[in-house]
Amino acid sequence: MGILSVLVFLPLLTAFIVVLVPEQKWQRIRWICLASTALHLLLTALMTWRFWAAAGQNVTVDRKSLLTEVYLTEKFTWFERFGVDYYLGVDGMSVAMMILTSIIIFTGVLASWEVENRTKEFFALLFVLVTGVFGVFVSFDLFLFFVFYEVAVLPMYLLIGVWGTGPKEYSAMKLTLMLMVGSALILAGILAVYHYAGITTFDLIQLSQVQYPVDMQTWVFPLFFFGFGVLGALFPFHTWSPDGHASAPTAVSMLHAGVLMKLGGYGILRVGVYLLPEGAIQWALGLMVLTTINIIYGAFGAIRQKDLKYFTAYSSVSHCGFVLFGICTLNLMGMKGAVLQMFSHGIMTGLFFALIGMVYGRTHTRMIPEMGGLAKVMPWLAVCFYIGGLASLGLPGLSGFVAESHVFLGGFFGNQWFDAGVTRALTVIATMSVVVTAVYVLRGLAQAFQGPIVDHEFEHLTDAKWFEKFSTGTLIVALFVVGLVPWFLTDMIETSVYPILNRILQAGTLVGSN
Amino acid sequence: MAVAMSTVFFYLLGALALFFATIVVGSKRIFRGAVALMAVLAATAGFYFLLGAEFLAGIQLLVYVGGVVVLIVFVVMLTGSLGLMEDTPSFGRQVVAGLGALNFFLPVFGVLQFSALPEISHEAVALPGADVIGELLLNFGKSGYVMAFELISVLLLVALIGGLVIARKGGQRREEPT
Amino acid sequence: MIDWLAAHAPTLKHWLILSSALFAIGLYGVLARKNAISVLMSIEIMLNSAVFNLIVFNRYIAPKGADGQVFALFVIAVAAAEVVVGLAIFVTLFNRRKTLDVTQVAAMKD
Amino acid sequence: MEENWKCLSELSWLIPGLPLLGFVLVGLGRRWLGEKLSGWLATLLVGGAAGLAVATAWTYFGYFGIGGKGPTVVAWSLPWVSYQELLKVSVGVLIDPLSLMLMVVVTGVSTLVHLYSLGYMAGDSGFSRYFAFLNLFTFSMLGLVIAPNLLQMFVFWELVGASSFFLIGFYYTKPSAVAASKKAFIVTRFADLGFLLGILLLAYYGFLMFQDLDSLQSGAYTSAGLQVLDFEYLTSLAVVNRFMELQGGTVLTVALVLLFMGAAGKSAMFPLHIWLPDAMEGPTPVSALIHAATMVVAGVYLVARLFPLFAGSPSALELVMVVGAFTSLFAASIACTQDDIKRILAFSTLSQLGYMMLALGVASPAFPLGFTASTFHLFTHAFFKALLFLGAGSVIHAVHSNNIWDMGGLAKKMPFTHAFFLIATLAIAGIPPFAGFYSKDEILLAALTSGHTWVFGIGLLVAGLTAFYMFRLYWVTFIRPPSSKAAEHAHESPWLMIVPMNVLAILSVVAGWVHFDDYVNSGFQYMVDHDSRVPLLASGAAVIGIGWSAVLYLGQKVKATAVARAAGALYRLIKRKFYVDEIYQFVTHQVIFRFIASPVAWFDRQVVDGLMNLSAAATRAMGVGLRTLQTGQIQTYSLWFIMGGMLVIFSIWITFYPY
Repeated sequence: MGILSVLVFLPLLTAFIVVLVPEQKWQRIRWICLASTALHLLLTALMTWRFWAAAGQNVTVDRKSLLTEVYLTEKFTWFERFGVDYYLGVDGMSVAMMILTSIIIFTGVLASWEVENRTKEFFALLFVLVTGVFGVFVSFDLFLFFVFYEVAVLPMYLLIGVWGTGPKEYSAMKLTLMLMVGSALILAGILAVYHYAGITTFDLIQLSQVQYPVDMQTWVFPLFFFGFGVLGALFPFHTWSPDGHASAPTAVSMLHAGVLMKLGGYGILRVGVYLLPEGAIQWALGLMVLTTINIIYGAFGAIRQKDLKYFTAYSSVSHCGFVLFGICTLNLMGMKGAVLQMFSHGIMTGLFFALIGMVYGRTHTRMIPEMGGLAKVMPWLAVCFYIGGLASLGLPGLSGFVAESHVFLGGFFGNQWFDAGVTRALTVIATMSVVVTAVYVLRGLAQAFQGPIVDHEFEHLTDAKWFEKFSTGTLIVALFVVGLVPWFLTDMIETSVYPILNRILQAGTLVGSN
Repeated sequence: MAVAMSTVFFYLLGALALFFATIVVGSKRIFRGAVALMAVLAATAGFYFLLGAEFLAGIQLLVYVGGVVVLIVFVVMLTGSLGLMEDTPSFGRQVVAGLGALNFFLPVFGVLQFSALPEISHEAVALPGADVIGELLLNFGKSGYVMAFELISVLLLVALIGGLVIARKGGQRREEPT
Repeated sequence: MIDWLAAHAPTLKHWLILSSALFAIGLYGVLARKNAISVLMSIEIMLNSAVFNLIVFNRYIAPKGADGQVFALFVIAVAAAEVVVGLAIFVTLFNRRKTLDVTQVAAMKD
Repeated sequence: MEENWKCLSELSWLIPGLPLLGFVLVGLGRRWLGEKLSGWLATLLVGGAAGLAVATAWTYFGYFGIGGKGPTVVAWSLPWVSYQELLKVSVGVLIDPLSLMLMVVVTGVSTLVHLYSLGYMAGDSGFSRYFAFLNLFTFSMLGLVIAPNLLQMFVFWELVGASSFFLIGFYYTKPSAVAASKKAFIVTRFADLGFLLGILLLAYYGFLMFQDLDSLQSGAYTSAGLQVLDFEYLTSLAVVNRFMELQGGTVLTVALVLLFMGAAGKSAMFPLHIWLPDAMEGPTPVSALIHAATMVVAGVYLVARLFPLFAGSPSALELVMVVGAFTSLFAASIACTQDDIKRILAFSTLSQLGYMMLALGVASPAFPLGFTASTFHLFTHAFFKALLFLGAGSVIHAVHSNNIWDMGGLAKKMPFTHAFFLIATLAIAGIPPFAGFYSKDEILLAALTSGHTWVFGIGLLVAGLTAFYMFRLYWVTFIRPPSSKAAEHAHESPWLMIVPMNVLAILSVVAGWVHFDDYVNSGFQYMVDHDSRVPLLASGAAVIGIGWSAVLYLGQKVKATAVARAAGALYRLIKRKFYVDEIYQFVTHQVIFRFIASPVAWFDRQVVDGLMNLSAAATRAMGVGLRTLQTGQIQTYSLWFIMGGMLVIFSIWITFYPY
């Protein structure tokens, strides 16, 4: 039982323990959960350290490698006949994502400190979800990957349907159905890869050694891209996201927007682009147009939103567009930026949803026009909101800028297969979103927090409590750390992006530049 | 002679069985149906005799006629359906059910008509009796059924207990959510 | 007369047709009847015809063995168990709903 | 000397570091420190930075000598982001005369503004918050000034924008302040888009040519560890030459125009100037710091910093010149009609910034005087404009109104303020021997000698207009009889506000006496023949302006209203600031929000989501249709079962029947 298995199954164990706690002692549950997530955070730190200890030595070797170097591996045969293994491992990208997940779930537990309705079931499901998310990030066996992927997606239905607000059943159903359609595409893709590889294994690394026929790559790559893209809020399959996020309870929104949506980008990069580089080269330019629409469209969509959650959800669509856009550039900076943006957006949007939950818990409204002047009564929350907002509009020093500048540079530099004029034009359009983001963030926040207090009932509201401060504080520290010392993440991510990049380059020489 | 007798009995019992079976499914009175069912089952026991499976015939009489039907009659009484006149099923229902039954019967009949079935002597043969059956049931070997036998006994036990649990009055813990 | 009868002794086909006819009648009952007990009795007829088949095959295909009879025994035992449980359910059902009309009981619909 | 220099250059990171420390300490510990202490702590830390900056400048010039173009030293650097090979960006401290000059100005003015604020903001509920933001701003501005590469500049450029956003919106319960801060941020953000795109262009082409150039220079760039975005690389002669060849210089021109868009946004050049007048909603010392001395000159600084590149593209320089000249005239004309004291100063700032841009625009490798003139004017302007704002703050503090027509007669009530304000007014009007005269003179000279006679003409006109509106302000505020109760009962501000003004007043006089060219120059060789007509014309224009304003505003009856009435529509046009704000309002709200954002939101809900829901509804309808089969009755199910089962069996039998 290696550290990765522990990390994956610790949440599941927590879920079991939570289920065993008697109903009346529900206050105990949150302490158990907090302890578990804190332990999880520590273990993740330990894991990161061990990863660096192992990976730090051959960073330079990795640059030319076609093969993703997997560390801390655990491999057991599961179904020998089909070549399914229980194969866990990490590379730089997954470590980054795991750190993100650990932080988000830790703060998420704090943010849902006051869930009183069926606490037990809530936390149990939440932790099952976390197991799924974690599993996806560490599995290097496609079958296992898919299993965890489903585990991550399904509890969402219950979490939103039971603990949500507003038209929760509708949102939950919509979300689940759309994600299921995505899963179906992914499954088809995985089976196609399995079939064409003909080596009876689901091992991702071994599968990556196979030269797939170009025709097959041409039709399988979109399966992966759109399948994962649904989860990554790809236009026009993003519509589940505003409704889903708006209806979900705080911790679920945090986890969903913060981590689960990242599975989309992660999957495209890890499975789609890595296994099918030629397909990626053929499709990426067209998809880049779609993702540019994503970015701009989400930003403009956010301007007109009145509900804070819809507002954040649309901004998420825009920001997740950067992830997909970065991937579509098919170069080092773009893909690195995509992963960075996943991390950055995860933290940022986690912060936003946590804050929205806290504000909603006080004002009992999420409508921006009904707020106003809240900075006077809840300075802490207002400051946090502003920091989050500034990160979201890409202020340097916070994480958003590092990621976005990577993506912009990546898009502008383009690659040798695509027409430079087109990629550049798309990048220019994408950069416009920076302004639009500033417009909607500032408008929204100014209306909600600045100006005179609109509703006199708000005058005696209280500021954040200790656990809320702790939760938001942690996220803000993370935002700053990524913004100020990004090399901590970029170096890690770079090691895992190089093999993908090298495979694309190799495939590119086979395809011939067009 | 014996062959001729079996022919006679076959048609006689067959007619009886079919007749009573139609009563079972067609009679308005449930009690009458139960009695007709007894007749059908008894006729079947007769068939077994004709086929030379005397042991099975005995079992049939014991378990079905003596057990199941009696049980049904009990339940009929328990539920106060003794004199109950069941509504005649609507014409549509009868037609649909008839079509369903015909849908089964006609293909099977056709298949049997057009299949070349093995022709085996019509001489009356005595099938292996209770001794062989008993040995088979308790045989641990490859051709034995001891496992299934055990499972069946467990099943019966479960059914017994389950029947008790379901039917007992105190079992109504929660109100029916109607 | 006797010869004629002997010449028309029931063959495997006849037995099978008889049993399937019984089965069809039982099926009609299952589909048509509304009273749960009647349905159960129809099911008994169907089961019975199935047992019947087993014996017929034992007699005509493998008269040396007793496997068909053993199977038949099993089916009878299972049928008995089924009747017990089914009837217990009917009793409970009757106690709750005061009816045994299966068309009134449609909890599976929603 | 060398040891001093070594030591100071190693400590140079402290110059921005101290204000950052102040921000962190005051920002996090303001409850704990208390108001007084946090204010003084912030002031002291910035003061320390100022001392350090002055000391560094002193030793720099002492060590490297004056007269020529001082060397560029990257005194300290730390790797920050590595995008890819050759695009590794580090955070560092670049020391050269230009950055030193601005460092001194920024820290100096910032310290004085801090001091002044201790008096001005006393009793405000957000006292420590104010100082935290002030420190943050100082830090960001210093980070911008010392940036050794374009990206660091952009980073701090944004931070400056953000911190000014907080400072303008300091009175966050006041809707107009909130709107102004939003406007300032969004307008500059829009301009920064150009900056960003310019960086992308320079990065891309700089990256492409790095290898070739490096081999030409026999590996000099690589061995120096230069990265593509470093100023040292971008402004090196080989790179500039290569850029000039690249596609006939189009790439360079486009990139520079984009960069200039960023510069114009921060420096509030037409048509991106609209945020600056509104930004006066912030506390007045903030205006003195941000909108006079520091942030707004960032655009000028950017162009000056990249001057070797700009020198490679005459059309880009031409744009700089035209925009600068137009803005200076445009803003000066508006300033003549405004009634709000701070807005007058704001438009005057716009006009002076246009002046600096104009000077940069007329500069070229052959006539580089404009470069020095521009930076010189930047230097002097910082002092007297800060002084003007602080003086205005002092007045507002006393009168509690921004409208100049509420004031009057303050010369007797507030003698110190009056004296300092007069000095600053004379300086900005360009009367010798005050600082403004020298720098303005140099700008006009540069325009004339480089052959841009019409620019010279505009410059002269603006000089006259400047003197006119500044003295209009002066007459109405200080000399005319008091026109309100508050003005009658006004009294002098506390010493904490007087002292900084005093310092600035001295600087406003003496700053012009420096022979600036010895310290800051573009490095291009040139000869200048001093034309004695220029100073005469310039001061003549100023005197005419002063005289005219005295005629119009000093009499018993204000004759200006008659003039205004006579001008009619033209006056209204100018008074309404040429309706630029209204146009923007129309474009943003009526066009962008109504015709893009709202339709997008509608489209998303109705069309995209509608399609999704339609497919869901179709599935659902199918489900409902199938649901009628689900009667919940076992008999129906068994019927289906039998039918299906028979179908299967029968088809199997048909298939496998051995005919």
